[in-house]
Amino acid sequence: MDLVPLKLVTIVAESILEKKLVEEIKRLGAKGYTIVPARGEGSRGMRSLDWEGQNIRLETIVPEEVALRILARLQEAYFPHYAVIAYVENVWVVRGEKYI
Amino acid sequence: MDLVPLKLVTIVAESILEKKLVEEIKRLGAKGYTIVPARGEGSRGMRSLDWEGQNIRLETIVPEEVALRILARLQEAYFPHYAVIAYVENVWVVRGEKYI
Amino acid sequence: MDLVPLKLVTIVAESILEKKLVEEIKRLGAKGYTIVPARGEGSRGMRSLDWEGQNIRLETIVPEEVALRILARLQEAYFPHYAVIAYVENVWVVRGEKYI
Amino acid sequence: MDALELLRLNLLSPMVLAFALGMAARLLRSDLAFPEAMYTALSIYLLFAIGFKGGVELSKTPLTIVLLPALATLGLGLFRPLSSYVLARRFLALGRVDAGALAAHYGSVSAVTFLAALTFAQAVGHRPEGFLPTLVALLEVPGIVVALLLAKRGGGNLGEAFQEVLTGKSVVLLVGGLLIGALSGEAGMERVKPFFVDPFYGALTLFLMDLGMVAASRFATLRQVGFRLVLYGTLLPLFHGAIGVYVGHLVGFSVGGATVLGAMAASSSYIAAPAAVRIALPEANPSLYLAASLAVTFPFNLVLGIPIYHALAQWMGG
Amino acid sequence: MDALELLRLNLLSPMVLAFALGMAARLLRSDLAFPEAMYTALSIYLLFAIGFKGGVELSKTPLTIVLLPALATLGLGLFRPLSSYVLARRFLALGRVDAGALAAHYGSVSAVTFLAALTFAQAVGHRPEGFLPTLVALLEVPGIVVALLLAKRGGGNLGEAFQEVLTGKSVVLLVGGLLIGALSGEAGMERVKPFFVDPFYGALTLFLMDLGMVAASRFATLRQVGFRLVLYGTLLPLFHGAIGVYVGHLVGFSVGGATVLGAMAASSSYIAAPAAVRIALPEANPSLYLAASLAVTFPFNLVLGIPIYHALAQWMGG
Amino acid sequence: MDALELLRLNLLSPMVLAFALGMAARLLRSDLAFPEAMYTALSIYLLFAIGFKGGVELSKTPLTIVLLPALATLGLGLFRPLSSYVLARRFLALGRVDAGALAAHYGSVSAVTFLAALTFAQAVGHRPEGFLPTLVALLEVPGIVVALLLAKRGGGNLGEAFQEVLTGKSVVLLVGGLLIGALSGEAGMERVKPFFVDPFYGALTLFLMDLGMVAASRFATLRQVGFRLVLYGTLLPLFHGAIGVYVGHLVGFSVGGATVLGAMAASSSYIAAPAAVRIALPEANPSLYLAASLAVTFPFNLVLGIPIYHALAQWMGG
Ligand SMILES: Nc1ncnc2c1ncn2[C@@H]1O[C@H](COP(=O)(O)O)[C@@H](O)[C@H]1O
Ligand SMILES: Nc1ncnc2c1ncn2[C@@H]1O[C@H](COP(=O)(O)O)[C@@H](O)[C@H]1O
Ligand SMILES: Nc1ncnc2c1ncn2[C@@H]1O[C@H](COP(=O)(O)O)[C@@H](O)[C@H]1O
Ligand code: NA
Ligand code: NA
Ligand code: NA
Repeated sequence: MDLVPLKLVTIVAESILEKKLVEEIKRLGAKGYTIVPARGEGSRGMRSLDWEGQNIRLETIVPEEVALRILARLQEAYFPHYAVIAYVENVWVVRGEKYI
Repeated sequence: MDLVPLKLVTIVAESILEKKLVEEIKRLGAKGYTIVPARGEGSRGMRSLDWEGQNIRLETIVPEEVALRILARLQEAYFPHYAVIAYVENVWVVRGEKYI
Repeated sequence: MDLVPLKLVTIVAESILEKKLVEEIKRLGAKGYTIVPARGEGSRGMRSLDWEGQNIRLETIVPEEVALRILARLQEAYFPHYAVIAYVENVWVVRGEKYI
Repeated sequence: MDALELLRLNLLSPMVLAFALGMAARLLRSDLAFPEAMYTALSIYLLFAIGFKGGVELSKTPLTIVLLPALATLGLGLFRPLSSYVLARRFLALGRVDAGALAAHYGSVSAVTFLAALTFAQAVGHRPEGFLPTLVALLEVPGIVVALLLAKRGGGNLGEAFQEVLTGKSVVLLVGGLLIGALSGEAGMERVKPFFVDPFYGALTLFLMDLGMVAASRFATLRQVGFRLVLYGTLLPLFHGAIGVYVGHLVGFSVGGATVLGAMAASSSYIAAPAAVRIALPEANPSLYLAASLAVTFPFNLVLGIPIYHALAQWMGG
Repeated sequence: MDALELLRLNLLSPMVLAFALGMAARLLRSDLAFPEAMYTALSIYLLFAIGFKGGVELSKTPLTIVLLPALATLGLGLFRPLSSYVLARRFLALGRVDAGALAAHYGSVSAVTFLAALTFAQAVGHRPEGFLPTLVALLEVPGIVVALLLAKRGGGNLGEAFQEVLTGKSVVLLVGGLLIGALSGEAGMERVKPFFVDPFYGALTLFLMDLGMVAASRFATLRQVGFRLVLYGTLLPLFHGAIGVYVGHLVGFSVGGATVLGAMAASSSYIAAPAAVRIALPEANPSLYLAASLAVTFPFNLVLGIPIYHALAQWMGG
Repeated sequence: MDALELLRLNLLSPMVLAFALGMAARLLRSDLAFPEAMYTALSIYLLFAIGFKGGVELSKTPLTIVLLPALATLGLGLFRPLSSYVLARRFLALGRVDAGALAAHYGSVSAVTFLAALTFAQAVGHRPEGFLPTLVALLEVPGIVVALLLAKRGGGNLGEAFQEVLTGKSVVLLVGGLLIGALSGEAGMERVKPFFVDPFYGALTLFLMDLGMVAASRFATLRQVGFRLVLYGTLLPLFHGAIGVYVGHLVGFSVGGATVLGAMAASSSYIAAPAAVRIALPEANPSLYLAASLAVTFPFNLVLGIPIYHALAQWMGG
């Protein structure tokens, strides 16, 4: 079986950012993504199901350099003003060449 | 504390496959699984909340050999025709012996 | 870019425990968490959308010692009576110092 | 109408049939499933609407008329968990915790059984007392509290469970609806009747379809748990139902009212009680109480119990 | 009323306009979106309500009156997938699997098209036969099965797909609703009419708004798939619609009934069929059948088809 | 009716009481919560139904009658963000961005406040002009745009925010509903009245219960933000409300119509504005504008403001 080592970038952010974030990560080289609705709490207080809208949890499997580009872009353009966290981890992907 | 190193297999697939995938992974040795509804985009275009149904994101914690069996089965029987991605990573599980 | 290595603790549990679990992890040092609703099956049978309520999948990014404290507390107070699983993995977090 | 005719009338109501359809769908392994949000929305609507209608009626009823039935209902609320507990200990030979968990369910009340009984009584031509929903609210809480006290004598975080029951959503919606109905009265009712009253039984029909699916998915557990639990889940309601009808008779209810009070007394909770028990008695086995309450007692009351309590009420009252 | 007037009446109905609004919202890239649960809840409500109303009507109709139309509908259910399959092979030059997938869609039926036709016929002043929803249920299943047989001659897990279709939620709700309506009859209807009948067309209006959004998001694929598919998706319904009207005429339907049967025959499924096809024919290209069924045939029938079938019915029947 | 009686009537309406119940539930830490999908479904229903009813009325109103009120409303839409901005800069000493964010909220309109005022006016016995929902749509957009212009003089992606507002779901549903109502007229209304009109106030009652929960969860922030914001959130509506009533009087509205226009002018947005502001002015502090709009101004208008605007309208008009 061909398992390709890649990076999984996870971003938790205000759901209002969904459209923008998807455009950004595609522009930076992501070939796909998966989103689930989420709620949570962080330094900016509870983000519940109420009103301000909830969070989204966005995952994208990408090569390392794309991962770094995405994280850098987030840090620069989103962290200052929006409720966002982002982290990266190592995964091994079936047919991983599709995502490179 | 007993933390057992195991494999976490994550599968993102069309939700119509849920019943089949659950049967497959159990047959191949998984003792449990967790599913969350998801949406996403990949090589086969946007899979939104609309119509064709959404995606599911299925996670199962298994020993390495079960993980490999699951991934092989997916690659053989599901990747050709359905919108599916799958990857594996390392986790440390509390009371991990339950899942072996 | 400053990527800080931290631990990602994931807990899947009956949704009825949400309030309690959030209090516990905060008390033990977590600075934030993200929750998504989930369903699943394990040693205690199917936990579907029906009735008993569903599961939640709670994630929290924490330093290693907090991770260990959380897992120990779960093992002691929750595993005996409730449907719970918990595992930990390594992640690299943007602006990770916020979560320490 | 004779007994068979009444049974037929009950069995062929859209609500009972929808329950059966839900069970059939699950047994046929259909992919039919209600979204979680739809189930929750329906239950919010139903609980609030029951409370609201009861409140409007209450605003038209002199307090003196309500007082005696209310006290009698409280009495039922204290007695029923005790009998449920004792029967669970003796007849099922359960430990203190599991017996307490069962008692919390059979000490509380099922709003849907109440509604089914009300519909039945009205369809037969009775006019049950309008303030009955007030009694549902009164019967919901004390039974759970008494049962938890029985189970936890001497230990545990009872306060938390108590607070959990009192601020639980079913109590908040029922009691809140009652208050809103009582305060806004007929003038308020006029505005919201086409939403909370007219479509009510249709919404209930859909809800019962979902309940049927849930009940059917409990049948499997039932086989493991055994035949004695089935007996417990049918004899206890008959016993409580008879007492309820009798109490209704004593406090001067009409035949319709006594039927409904009987069904309430015979019913077992499956919203408030499970949530409270899961928090307060985590060691109790959920399969036990969910299967008994949902897969035995609820369908039994829906199909056979209600006509029986009606027959009893007619026999005592007529 | 003349033809133009009728077309205007159809185009300016809230339902057709809501469909257009949904399309406009998507084309304007609005953030308007129905939650998944709301879409599912609406479809559960609509399917069950159609079945239920049909069942109540059925309980008032002698079996002998229903028998001939039912047989004729079954005949349509066997013929339509064949013609769809042949046309897909010849005119679109598709392989066996893709042709089978299309045939499953055009062999089954769209409940919403049925409803739109019913509304149209009633608005024009006709009184279509009350048991027509029974025929929807009869037309839903066989077409899919025949089409899958055509595609899989000789291989595959057809049984699974068959079971998938029969226990699929649209069949369970339609047939279940029919049975419940037939068993509980007028007495049952009286209780739930304010929920399942009166608000029905409003709920349908919202549902069509959502359908409009879904259809618009299929337009993009349409361009890739090509013009021949658009022809297929309009000519085939015209052909099937004419046959349906004619069959309706033969079995003695009123002008309204023949119009509705024509629209049913002209419609293509987008609930039951896609689910069954995705499981049974995973190699088939979903873009093809979803675009044809949802972005071509459905709006075509909604806007132009129904008035045309009505004109045909009037011409034959008047 | 005297002022106290009117206040009582308003306070004891099911809608205001449901809002209070929602707040109580949150303050008691009840587990009551509406699913996200239910909240969204209710808001889709309410916005579309308002627009639709307004559109049907519009189809019966000569354009000349609507023209003057429409222009006056546009005037309000341009004035209100300016006064809100200036007051936020001077009285609250806020920076340009935060002041602009507040101005976008107090420059737009709250559909629910509009509805509450309409209900109140009707309950008191007035017959407010039927085309008022048209004015809601006119008041919704310009205020937000002006406010964003004020905040961003010289920089930023204003176009994106503008497009965000115009294609935002509340505008699409309101304006879309208006168009559909205007095009399908009374004939269309007849079919969907039991869904979009009759149950409307009941649905609104449930929605307000949810709003009460959301507002209560904003109280905590309120304490941090301070007393001046509470003053801002009550005095500004009084000022805008008085102007709105006066403008209504000038354009020849009935007492009921002037009351409702006053309430509209006094209201602040909490659907369209927050979404637009979060995108266009991410540096603005959401706690500030959400607390002011939702936890101060909305309840103030609901409970005290509307009867006050009514008294004003009566005083001017009577
Ligand atoms: N330590 C954490 N672990 C997991 N999720 C977090 C953590 N901190 C914040 N989050 C998520 O990120 C969102 C925004 O966080 P913040 O910007 O810190 O308010 C929160 O609503 C949570 O969903
Ligand atoms: N690179 C990726 N990262 C995360 N999720 C992905 C990625 N590519 C595809 N997916 C998910 O897998 C589903 C099927 O992908 P595909 O088969 O490529 O269309 C998509 O709808 C996404 O939810
Ligand atoms: N091996 C597994 N992999 C992923 N999730 C699991 C696994 N086992 C259990 N779970 C999840 O944990 C919940 C409780 O498990 P249990 O206590 O074993 O019944 C289940 O409902 C699943 O959601
Ligand atoms: Na209950
Ligand atoms: Na279909
Ligand atoms: Na708004």
